[in-house]
Amino acid sequence: MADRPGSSVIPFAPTPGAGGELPALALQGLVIERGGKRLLDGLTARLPRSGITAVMGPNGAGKSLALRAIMGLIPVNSGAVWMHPSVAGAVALVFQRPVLLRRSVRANLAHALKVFGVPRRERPQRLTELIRLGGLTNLADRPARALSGGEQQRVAMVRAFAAQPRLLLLDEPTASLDPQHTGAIEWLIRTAAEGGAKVILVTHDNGQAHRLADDVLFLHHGRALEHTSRSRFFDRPVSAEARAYLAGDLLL
Amino acid sequence: MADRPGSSVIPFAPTPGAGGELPALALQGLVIERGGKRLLDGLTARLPRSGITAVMGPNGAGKSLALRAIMGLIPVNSGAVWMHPSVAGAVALVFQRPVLLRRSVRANLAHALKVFGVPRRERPQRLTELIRLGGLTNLADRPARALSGGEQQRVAMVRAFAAQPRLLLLDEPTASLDPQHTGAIEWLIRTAAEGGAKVILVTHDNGQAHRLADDVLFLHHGRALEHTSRSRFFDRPVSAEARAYLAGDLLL
Amino acid sequence: DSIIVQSTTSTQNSGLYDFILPQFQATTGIEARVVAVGTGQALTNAANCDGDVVVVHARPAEEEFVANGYGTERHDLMYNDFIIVGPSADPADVASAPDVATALSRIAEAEAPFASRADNSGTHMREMALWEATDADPVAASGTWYRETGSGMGATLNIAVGMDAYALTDRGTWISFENKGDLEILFQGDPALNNQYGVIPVNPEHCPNVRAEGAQAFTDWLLSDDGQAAIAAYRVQGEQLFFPNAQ
Amino acid sequence: MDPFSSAFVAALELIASLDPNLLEVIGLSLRVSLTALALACLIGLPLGALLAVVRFPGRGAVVVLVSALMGLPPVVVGLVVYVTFSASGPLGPLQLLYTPTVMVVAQAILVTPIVAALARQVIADLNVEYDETLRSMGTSGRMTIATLVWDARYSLLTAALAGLGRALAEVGAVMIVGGNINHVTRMMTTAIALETSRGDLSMAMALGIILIALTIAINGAVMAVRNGMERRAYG
Amino acid sequence: MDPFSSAFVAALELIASLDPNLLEVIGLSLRVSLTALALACLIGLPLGALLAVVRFPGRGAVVVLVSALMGLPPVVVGLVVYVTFSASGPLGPLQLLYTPTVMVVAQAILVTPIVAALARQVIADLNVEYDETLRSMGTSGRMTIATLVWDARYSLLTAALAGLGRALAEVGAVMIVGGNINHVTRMMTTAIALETSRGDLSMAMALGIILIALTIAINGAVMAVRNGMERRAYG
Ligand SMILES: Nc1ncnc2c1ncn2[C@@H]1O[C@H](COP(=O)(O)OP(=O)(O)OP(=O)(O)O)[C@@H](O)[C@H]1O
Ligand SMILES: Nc1ncnc2c1ncn2[C@@H]1O[C@H](COP(=O)(O)OP(=O)(O)OP(=O)(O)O)[C@@H](O)[C@H]1O
Ligand SMILES: [Mg+2]
Ligand SMILES: [Mg+2]
Repeated sequence: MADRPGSSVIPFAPTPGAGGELPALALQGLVIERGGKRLLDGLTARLPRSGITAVMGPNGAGKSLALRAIMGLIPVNSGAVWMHPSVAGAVALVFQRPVLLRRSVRANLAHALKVFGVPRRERPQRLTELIRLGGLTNLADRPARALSGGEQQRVAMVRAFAAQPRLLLLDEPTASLDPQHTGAIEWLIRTAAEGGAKVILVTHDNGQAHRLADDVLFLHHGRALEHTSRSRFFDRPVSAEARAYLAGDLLL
Repeated sequence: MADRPGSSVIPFAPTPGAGGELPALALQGLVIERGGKRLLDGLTARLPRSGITAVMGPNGAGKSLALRAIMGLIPVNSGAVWMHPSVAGAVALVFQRPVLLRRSVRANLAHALKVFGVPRRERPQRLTELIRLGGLTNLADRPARALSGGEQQRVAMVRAFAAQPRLLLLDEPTASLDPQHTGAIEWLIRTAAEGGAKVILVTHDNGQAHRLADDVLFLHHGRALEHTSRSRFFDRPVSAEARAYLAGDLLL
Repeated sequence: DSIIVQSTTSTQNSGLYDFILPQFQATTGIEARVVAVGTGQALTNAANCDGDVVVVHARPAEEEFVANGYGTERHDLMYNDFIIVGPSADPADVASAPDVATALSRIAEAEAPFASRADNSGTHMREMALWEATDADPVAASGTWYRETGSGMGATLNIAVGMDAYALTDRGTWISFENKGDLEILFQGDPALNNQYGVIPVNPEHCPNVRAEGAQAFTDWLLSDDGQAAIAAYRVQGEQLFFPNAQ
Repeated sequence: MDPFSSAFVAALELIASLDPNLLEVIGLSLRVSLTALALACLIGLPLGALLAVVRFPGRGAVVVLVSALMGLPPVVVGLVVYVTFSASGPLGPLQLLYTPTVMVVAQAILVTPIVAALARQVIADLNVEYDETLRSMGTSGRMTIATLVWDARYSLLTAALAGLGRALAEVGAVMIVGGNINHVTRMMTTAIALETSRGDLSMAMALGIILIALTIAINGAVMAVRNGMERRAYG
Repeated sequence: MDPFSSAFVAALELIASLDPNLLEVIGLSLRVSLTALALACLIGLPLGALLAVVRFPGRGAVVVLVSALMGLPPVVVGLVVYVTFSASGPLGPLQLLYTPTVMVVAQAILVTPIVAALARQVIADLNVEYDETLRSMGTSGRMTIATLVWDARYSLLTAALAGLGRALAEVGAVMIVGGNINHVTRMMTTAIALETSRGDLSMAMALGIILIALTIAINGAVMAVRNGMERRAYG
């Protein structure tokens, strides 16, 4: 509670990039320390106004932390987050390990619609739409927490869509999905991006990044080591760490 | 509590298979119903004595339920589970969404060693070994539940190894791992199988099944539709459902 | 060496024991531990052998206690008197009543609030005996003007203060009571209001565990000139609370 | 016959006789304690949720205070309420002293911190899981509290039952503010205290047995309803 | 001066004077209630964990019973303990009536169901998460309970504090079994009851204020230690 997403944004003015365009999101030297360890270590990045940005990097690189810092869910020790006015206030995050309420699938989605301020009379129709979108028709009246791993992930995904977000933060949204549902969710993500929403997609699936991403932000030990177009990242990575990551070497 | 794994095994005698070999595990018409739905619908299978069996199938097919039924964690409405005497009592399960105790990584593993009855003086050495095995050296003193998704999955994985299991049930153990750690964990799995442990591996990753599996059990709507060697499964699937699954079509 | 005294509350609440027991201990070396409860509970506890000596004020009950073989012998110890307290406005005009029966009758007629302990304590038993001598049937009016508090003397007085009610109380409790509020003594002096305290050692034949020697020493000391003088010397706000009358 | 058996026999006789006095006393006990509990939940559940969820300066101190007030001595609460509602007190003009209403007030004061402190813990434990999800959705404070209270409702029942137990068993406060007046403010516990001071221990224990039986019946009914609902919800 | 201010002044004076009588009474209160709480935790925590974890026939009934016994009336407990330890009762030969020991027994009886019922809820809630993991590891019953109690320890503190509150505030039971004997079994609450019946309401409230202050101090200390430990553990 307390801080709404975006409310902890510290106003710093990012300089316009190429073509005078302001970024969708700018991170300025984010530092998060816990127990004497620097978990985010001066993370700086400017994410383009539109399209899908893949965030990649080894386990523990700080990908999930960065998303939570962007949402204002965890206090940062220093640094700032800036959001483009067109996205601030319409941000949704799908967690790596989604938490569903102790209610039916339908009630979870209805709750989200209510929280997101959808007028009462529009809700039934939106609800039906969301259920269809997630392929949840047969599951709608099940207790949400009794669903299978992949089913829960789909519920969390469409719950985020209930907010009609302009900035969508997705933390490995297809990690437990079967290939069919992965395809369906990737279609949803692409559609959202084509509809103008900015998408930030954390993934370990190189194939997925290949299929979806416009640009790739590579994190390592809490820093952005590389931020470049998809094709450049996969074909000609600059940093030794990214090369090693893509080569599948252990980076411990 | 109450039932130890394997204790709910209903004695039915599986007939020896080809070459007179008894299976590692036999499932006989497992049925699980909840809220009027058949979640497992007469699941029958005989898993060979050794090697790695991949369990595949769409979200909600019943893969995780089957593993939990094998462990005796959930009551079945009918059917029976038989385990080869050489594995019964040495079974470990890594859950799809592992639950770590509210303690440090080290304390989690120490707790497991204690639970598994490792003599007190052997524990320090085994502990060091497990920490190394999971690549957890730098994380050993962190609170386990503050770890990243992939780090938690690795802790859960080596925790299962603390039991020195003869039958290892793995539910999407690399779903949130980066490619490097996926490689490391796959190496662990292969080593365990080569050491004589029977491995049952639920995965949505066709590549992983290709790399690791000896045979593939394909589940759909709570039934085993296909059980065959890896190469046959990927090259010449028999059932329409498996063909559709591999083709990436939606099966809703 | 110690003994347990099962006692009525008025003697404890008035501070009498705090005054005389140190003298008793100095003389005999025995520590007297006082459990102050209602007369009914005191006698029950003692009958259960959970006390060595009893100090109460309900003669019929005391005699029955001895007759049942629970106590060895009952002795008159001291007395004071009961009084009727009530709101200073005195709506039932109790103050001018010639005797206690009239006083109570006026309260009943005026249906003025009256707080009764209704707990089978010595005070309550006396109150019932006094009502007997009138035409009123207060218990039938219970819940209206007649309020059966089912509480100890102090609690009942607190209630009387809270609801501007009349109440019958012993003088010792009243003098030492600190929450008098608007209440004052409205009627006193009728011989029927005499309040006699007795002391009874518990019978060792009934209760083998009883510390009979200590109990006897306590009884003897209370009845002795020293004990009687100590009781007479106890004052609150200059007033004597208890009048020794051991035979 | 030993005292326990005679108390049991007395309890059975009392129940069998359907003594109207007994029914009156039971009725008042239930009415006062359930009303007090309802009030306590109305205040305590949101308060507990608030303390679990909202960070504000001095929150730690309030948590300690509420937790400590679980140990409010009934007699002290009784006295404070007595002084407040007595004719010479600030609320004297309401003339509520020695009425069931003021007994409800006293018990609500006693029970509210219990409900609030226990609810805080239950909801804080649930919020460890829900916190980031609800915050990421931009859930309002009011909605956060409503969501947590609703999803923790089965666990919160235990907090409410603890409060009910305290209210039904409590004697010190209602004795002082109610006065244990026969037919007006006599409850089970004050009746038990009275029988005790009269030395009628069997009767006191008999009433105690009836009160405990009543409490068990209420708890059993609540648990049965709860289990039924939980089963339906998680079918 | 109104009664509240005069009570406050009296409380301050009492504290300032460091009255040895007062210290004695406070000491006994702490000694009896903390010992009773320790006993109650020793029995109640494992019992609560057992009820949360182990399925056995009649478990539902036991859960209802324990939950209902949170509402044990102190006076009834006092009576039952009195009858048991009375010279004519089964444990009379121990000669413990009117000693602090028997007061501990009475309070432990009162507090154990509170600790057990609240612990059951806390541990059941945690076990929803831990159950399958622990069972899949073949964890023994004893180890399961130890694991759950340890991992729920911060939440269980609230259960213990609820029990402590009840013990420190309780008067009905200790009055009957302890007898409120000056210098022997007089505790804070029985002293308050005595001052109340003497009509010295200021003194009663002053003692009440001191008792509440004491309870707040204990709760504050416990919470401070707990927060410190929690911070160190999750640093
Ligand atoms: N509250 C915390 N206290 C201590 N360490 C933490 C905390 N939260 C996260 N960490 C650590 O910060 C690092 C980054 O965590 P994060 O979850 O962002 O990783 P990630 O890049 O998302 O990894 P994965 O691919 O495994 O999900 C990890 O090493 C993790 O252990
Ligand atoms: N306790 C339960 N009550 C009701 N339905 C349940 C329960 N547990 C599981 N299910 C349902 O049973 C089906 C099979 O679940 P299971 O977790 O085994 O799927 P899975 O094959 O592991 O899928 P995934 O690939 O998503 O992990 C799902 O549709 C799920 O919703
Ligand atoms: Mg992550
Ligand atoms: Mg699964």
